[in-house]
Amino acid sequence: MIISPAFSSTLPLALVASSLLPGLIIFALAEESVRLRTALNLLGALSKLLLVALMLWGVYHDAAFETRFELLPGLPLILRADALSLLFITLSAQLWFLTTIYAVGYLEESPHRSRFFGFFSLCVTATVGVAMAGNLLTFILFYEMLTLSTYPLVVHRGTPVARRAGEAYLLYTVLGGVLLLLGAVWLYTLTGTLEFRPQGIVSDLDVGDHKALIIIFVLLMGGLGVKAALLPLHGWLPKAMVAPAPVSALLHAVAVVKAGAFGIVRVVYDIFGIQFAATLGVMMPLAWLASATIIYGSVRALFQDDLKRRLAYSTVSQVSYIALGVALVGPIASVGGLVHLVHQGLMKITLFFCAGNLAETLGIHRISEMNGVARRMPWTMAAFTVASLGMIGVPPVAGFISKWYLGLGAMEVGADWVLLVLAGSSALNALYFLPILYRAWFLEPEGDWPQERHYPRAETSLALLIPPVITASLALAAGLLASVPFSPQEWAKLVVVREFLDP
Amino acid sequence: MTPAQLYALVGIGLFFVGLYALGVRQHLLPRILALNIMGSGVFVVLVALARRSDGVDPVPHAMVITGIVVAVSATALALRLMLRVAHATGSATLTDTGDE
Amino acid sequence: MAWLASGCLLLGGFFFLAGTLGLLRFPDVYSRLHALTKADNVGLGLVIAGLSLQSGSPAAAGKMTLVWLLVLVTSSSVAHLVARDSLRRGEKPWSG
Amino acid sequence: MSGVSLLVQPVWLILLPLVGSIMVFLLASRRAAVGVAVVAGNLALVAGSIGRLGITGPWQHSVGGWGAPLGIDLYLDGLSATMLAMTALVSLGISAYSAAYFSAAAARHFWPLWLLLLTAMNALFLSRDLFNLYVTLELVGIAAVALTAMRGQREALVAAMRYLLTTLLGSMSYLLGVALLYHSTGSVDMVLVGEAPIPASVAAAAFALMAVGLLLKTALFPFHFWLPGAHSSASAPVSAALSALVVKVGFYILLRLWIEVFPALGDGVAWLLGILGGVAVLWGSLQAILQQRAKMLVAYSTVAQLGYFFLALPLVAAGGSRVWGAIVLLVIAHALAKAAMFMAAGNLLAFAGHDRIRDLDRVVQRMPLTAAALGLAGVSIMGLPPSGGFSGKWLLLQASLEQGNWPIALVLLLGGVLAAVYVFKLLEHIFTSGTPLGEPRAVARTMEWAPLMLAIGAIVLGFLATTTLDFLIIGEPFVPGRRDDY
Amino acid sequence: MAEISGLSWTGVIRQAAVLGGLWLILTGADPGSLVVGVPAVLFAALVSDFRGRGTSIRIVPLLRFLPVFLLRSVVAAFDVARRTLAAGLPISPGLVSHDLTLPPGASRVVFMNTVSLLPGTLSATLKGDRLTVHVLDDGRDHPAELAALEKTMAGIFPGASRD
Amino acid sequence: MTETLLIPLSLFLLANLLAGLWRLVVGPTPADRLLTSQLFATTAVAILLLHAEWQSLPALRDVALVFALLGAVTAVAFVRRTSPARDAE
Amino acid sequence: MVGMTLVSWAFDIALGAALLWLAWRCLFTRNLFESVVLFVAFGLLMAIAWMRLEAPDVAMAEAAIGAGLTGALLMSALARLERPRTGQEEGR
Amino acid sequence: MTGVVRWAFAGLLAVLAFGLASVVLQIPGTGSALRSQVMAQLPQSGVDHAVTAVLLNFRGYDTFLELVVLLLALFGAWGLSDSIDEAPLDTDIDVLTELVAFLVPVLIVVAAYLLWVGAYSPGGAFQGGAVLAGAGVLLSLCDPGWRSRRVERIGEVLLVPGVLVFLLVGLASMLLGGQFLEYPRDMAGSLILLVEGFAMLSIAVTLHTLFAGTPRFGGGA
Repeated sequence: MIISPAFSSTLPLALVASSLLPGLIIFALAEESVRLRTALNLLGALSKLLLVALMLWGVYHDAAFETRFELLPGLPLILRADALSLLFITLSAQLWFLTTIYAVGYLEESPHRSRFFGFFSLCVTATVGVAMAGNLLTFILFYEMLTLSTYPLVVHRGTPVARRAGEAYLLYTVLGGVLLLLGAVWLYTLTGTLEFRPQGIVSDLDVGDHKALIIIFVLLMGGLGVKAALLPLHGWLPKAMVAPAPVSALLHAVAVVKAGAFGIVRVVYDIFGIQFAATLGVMMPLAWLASATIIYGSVRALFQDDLKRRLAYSTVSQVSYIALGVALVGPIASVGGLVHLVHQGLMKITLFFCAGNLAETLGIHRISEMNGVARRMPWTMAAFTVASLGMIGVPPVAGFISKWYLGLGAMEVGADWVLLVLAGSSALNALYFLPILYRAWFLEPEGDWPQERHYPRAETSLALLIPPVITASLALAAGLLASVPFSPQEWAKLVVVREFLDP
Repeated sequence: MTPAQLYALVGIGLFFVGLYALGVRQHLLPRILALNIMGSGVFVVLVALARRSDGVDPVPHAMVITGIVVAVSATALALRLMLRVAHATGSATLTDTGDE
Repeated sequence: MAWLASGCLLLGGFFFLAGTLGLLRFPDVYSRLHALTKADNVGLGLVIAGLSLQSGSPAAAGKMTLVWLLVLVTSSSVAHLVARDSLRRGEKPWSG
Repeated sequence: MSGVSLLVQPVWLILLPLVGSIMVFLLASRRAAVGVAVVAGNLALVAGSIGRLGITGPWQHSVGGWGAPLGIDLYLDGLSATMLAMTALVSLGISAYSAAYFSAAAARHFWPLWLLLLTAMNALFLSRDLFNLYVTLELVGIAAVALTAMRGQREALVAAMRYLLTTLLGSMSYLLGVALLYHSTGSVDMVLVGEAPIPASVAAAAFALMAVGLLLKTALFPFHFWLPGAHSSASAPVSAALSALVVKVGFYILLRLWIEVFPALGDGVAWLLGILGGVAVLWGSLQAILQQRAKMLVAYSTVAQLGYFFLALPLVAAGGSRVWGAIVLLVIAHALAKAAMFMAAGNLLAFAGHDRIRDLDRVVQRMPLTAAALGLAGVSIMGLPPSGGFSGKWLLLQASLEQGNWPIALVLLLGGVLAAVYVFKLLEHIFTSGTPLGEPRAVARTMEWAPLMLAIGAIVLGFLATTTLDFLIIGEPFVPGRRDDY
Repeated sequence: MAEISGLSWTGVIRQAAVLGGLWLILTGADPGSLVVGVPAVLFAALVSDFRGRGTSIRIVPLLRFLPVFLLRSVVAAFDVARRTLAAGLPISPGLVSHDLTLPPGASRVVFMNTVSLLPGTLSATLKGDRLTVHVLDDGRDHPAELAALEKTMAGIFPGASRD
Repeated sequence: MTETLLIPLSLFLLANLLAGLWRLVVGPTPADRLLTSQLFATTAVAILLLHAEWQSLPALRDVALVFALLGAVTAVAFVRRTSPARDAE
Repeated sequence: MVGMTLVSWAFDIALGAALLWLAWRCLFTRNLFESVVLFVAFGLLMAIAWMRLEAPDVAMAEAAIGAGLTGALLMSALARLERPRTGQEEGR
Repeated sequence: MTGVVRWAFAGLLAVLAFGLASVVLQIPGTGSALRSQVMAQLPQSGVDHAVTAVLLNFRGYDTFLELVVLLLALFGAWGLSDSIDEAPLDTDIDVLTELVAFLVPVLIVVAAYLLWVGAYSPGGAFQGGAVLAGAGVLLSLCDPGWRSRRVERIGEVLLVPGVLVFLLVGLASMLLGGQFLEYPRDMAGSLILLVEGFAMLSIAVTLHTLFAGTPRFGGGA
């Protein structure tokens, strides 16, 4: 397939613009112009999906999409689509589309919607930028933009709790940003480039610089670990639960934590090069840290009664699967980690959508209020169930695939202890998800729901119902059809083959 | 030592006397006068050193005349401002910082 | 001629001294005004006369005379104004 | 001399705002319209000069036709053109804002002074004659003081008085330094003075005097004592002009002196100023965090941001024009962002009738454009990408790490964190809801758009960093003595 | 002759003549200076006449008075010098009143200023027509001296007789 | 002969003038202080004229002229601006 | 001639000392009126100093400004300082 | 300021003063700085007096900006205009009014003289302007009413030409092919006189206004 250079260089820009421009226009819209705003949102989301499809096709056939612009002397801004970026972009494009629909329904008649959707679009823009960043500078640029555009979403409600959450979020992300910046600049002074390249850019440095490289690695991981909610840096995530449900969904499933996880993947693969990182001896500590986070998050989740908080700690735990998969330094484990990037997104967004539905329709926020809720909202709880089972790792839902590859990968590299981690984590997952399912399906409702609202056509508004159903189906499909071309698993394999195995 | 150098030293002295007063005095009028005296000190240095072995260099004279005009302009403005400050705060000092 | 000039200058200096002494010694502002207005103006006049004799340039002499005239007019007027001002302020003349 | 080349003479940059000032002074009405037109014309002239600079390289204009050292030379190179462009852009924003801000009675005082301030700054950036710089410094200082005092409130008067005493003291100190240099070298032309042999002790004393004078005007810690009061109590456009432009003037001269006249300055001086700059960054930021009023916060932020320019000085010896370029980039970014911030804060004040930060949560969100301006300007102040502030800090960070200069790197980073704290102390009030206290007053549209455009400018500068840096080195302003080639 | 208001050509010319003389003294009668001098002198004369201060003077009595004045000034100075240098400070000051016969205007002022320059007297204040004179030695016959001087003045200023 | 007198005389006048400072400092009334400044002006005129002759700088006579003219301005400002308009009693 | 030089030196030294003393006294006296008059006197002596430095132009400027106008300006300001009136507030 | 701090400050300043004094004594007294160049170019400058040549020609740009400083101080003072409290006019001010009436024409003539003499010896626009301003100050002092509306308006207009004529002359010299303020050699003398004349008027009016204030202007349009 031949793609003209002009086209190949404008496509990344178009991809960014497809959410940036609607976002900027939405800021300027009056609060009342609901239709125009929704139309713009959907138009942007759809056109992004279309562009992504185009790009997927192109990248699959080895086309290169790249835009460069000289930002600082010798340091260009690079937007480039490779297989790994597309894995992330595809996920976010789809989920943006669904979340938009969901948010339109969720935020009906609440104040400041123009502002909300504007930042929402910026947030997606930043995510796309993070995904397509062709060097660390570009990555940082969009990474910080992500911070800035999600902060307003976190504090959107404007309550004191929300503002405290926002402060915590900022504190963590700004400090993370500083670490990242320091690491990046230091790295640049050593290498003279920050471009993401297969096998990395540091392997031919002097041995004398290796100590510095280790510190840089720690700095970068510190910066990225904040958003990826790695163990000591996860504190902001549960607090950020005060945000509206679509935001939580976006934060936890797509944008923020994934940007961190994605960044870890990028740094390990394309800055250090995975083999070199292993020889530096930095991968095992990362694996341990990821494992610790997995267990810790699960344990904490166990003791939460607030549904969204339980889901939040679950996120802390699950995102570290990605880091773990990368840190194990084997192709199979890598596939597991990468595919979990997508799978966890699909599952977790479903869970948050459902939690939002419960809150919006029945006023339920806590697990102890969920007795018998499945009878009132069967579709919602069905989606919730699929996603929970996926989280636990029950086949054939997508989560199983991830854990399977992780386990295989761990054995391949001889890190058998990881199996224990996986098993323990799965057990804990089961411990904190199954009781919810049990309550919802098998216990009798305890009288009236806290704040029930009725909808004519279904158990809740269609805008709220359809997205979780779709994402649950996708999660199921990703597990069932794992071997079909363009499935997350196959694409992850493509990534690993291109970036990991090819010299 | 030449008379020119003597005057240059006097100029330095004036500069520092003014500086000390500027730092120590509270009332604005002496502070404004202090700046003027510092200015005179600088001008004296400028002109005193213009007396060279082969005659007087006119350029510093021109500079000093310019400087005097600038100084008188600034002084007039400063006095105006001092009056407004005194009327607004009731005292012609800066002890009331207005930083609250 | 030179002797005359020198004499004028010396006498002028003497009057300046007298004016200053008067300023320092006299008991109140009014009598000090006397000292200043009379002695210093005459002192200046004599100095100017001496200088005019000395320089021998009519232009310079004319200009200096002009200066003297101006000083004369202003200082006598100022003397009156200051005296009036002091009286208005209630400054009592010294007596005895 | 052809018509075109007659028009792109640098003197027009002085004459146009001067004539404009006299015009608005004599006019009975339409002062704002004329004023804005003059400032717009100034921008066009700067653009023309930049165009010529790009084609022919740097050039000079010997006023009176005598040439240095007897006469005075005006000189335009990449650095001065950049400063002129910064001034022209920011003052256009401020002018647009002022056109709506001032009542007719206040406009009568504001416009003549403001245009004279512009005249003075243009004259200053064009001059390379040490004594002429003294005159322009006085012009800038007096204009700035008069503008500060113009507001007439008690705090403004007291602050203006303190500012006046400080700036005059600074001028005196500077002039004494000039006197020493003139008598040691027989010239006041920067290049000639730089080339002449100066006894070491005289050079040291002259530099110390001039530097202290300029630092007083630039408000480097601990000479910043006058700044917060003056910058916070002046009316909004004036605060913007003071913080964005006027304080830069002293730094610009210091920079020129550093390069042209005292190229042999030891590391000690650089470190001394660097340490002061570092303390300024930290101290100013902490003070900003502690402030209860928005304008005070922004003013202390200026104290902090000024510190960066000096913080980087220990790097210039090894880093050369790259580090200078980064500093100038920060100067421009700060000018754009801080002007936007002060005008935005002025909008808050005008809208709410107060600028107490804790009561602002019912205000900011009513003015989305102002909030956006605050936010975008904040991005640059915090040094987040993409923005001029980020580009500058990146380059400085790079230079400090290359030279293994960790203390500077750490202050750079810590300053960014502290900046984030105080910026968000303001910004978080955008995201709350509630009804305003008291009766809010609507703010004119231009007063919202002007700061927003400047803030956007600060962001866009991040994308133009390379272009700016390339432009900046036309005529090699950062290489001592190079200006004689032209 | 002296006009209170309005422009009188004779007044202007007279003023211009005096100021022109001043100009010539200042410049040393450089003919090149007239470019500036003529307009300046005319302007100054106009300004002064606009303000209604033209006064005519008789030259002869003036010339006759001048040496007397100079001499008595010197006497006055000697008088002061004597008193300041004497050990006991021989002064006995006091205030003396004198009713003026000269009309308000230049003549009266010249008189008062002259009083201040002559021995032992200083015109201190004026209320209506009553001049208070401060004297250094209240033993002398000041009223007579003052009256005599006033008469001389009236001779010099022809417009200043009071009838 | 007269030549040699000029500079000692000006020194003498300067000393005279400085002696007058005593009155300026002790006052007691503002008028006394102002008087001293008038003494200064007159003496300074004399010194200037002496130096004009001695240093052969005729321009100093113009300076003296300016002194003589503008010395009055301060005094007039004093009586008009700081004094009471009417009698105190 | 040596005597002449000595006298000349004496003049310069006396003048310099007087200038410094006047400046000191002017700035540190508690009596504002005294300050002002001392400043005028300082201006007068400065003019003489300019004369000694062979700078008649500067002397003339100093005479006109330092001794004349500044004195009037200061007197006027001092008078108003002691008779305060509220100034009009304007602008914003 | 407490005693200790005061003494410390004084001590510090003393040390600095001694340091600076020793530096000043080291400046070589030889060499002629710019004197020789000024003297060499003096015949081209249009005037015979070196200081005036420097002020109005060689460094005329400084003087131009100095006029701007004056204008600026005036604008600034206007922004601060305060109600002026004149001492009420008393009835018997004969001596004062006569003194002023005597001095004003003399001051005008002397100012003009200083302007003219500036070309040959010390003097010039600034000194003349200051003397002329002295006349204005005297008038304001003895007769606050002299500044009628018309006089005020004239004064306002006269503030400007000092800068403006300077500027126009500078521009004209540019149009004639020179640099800004590069007077044609044969016209330099007359142009300088022209510039100085207007500068003197503006300086005088400005200084006087700075002294007297402008009550009307402060009130707004």
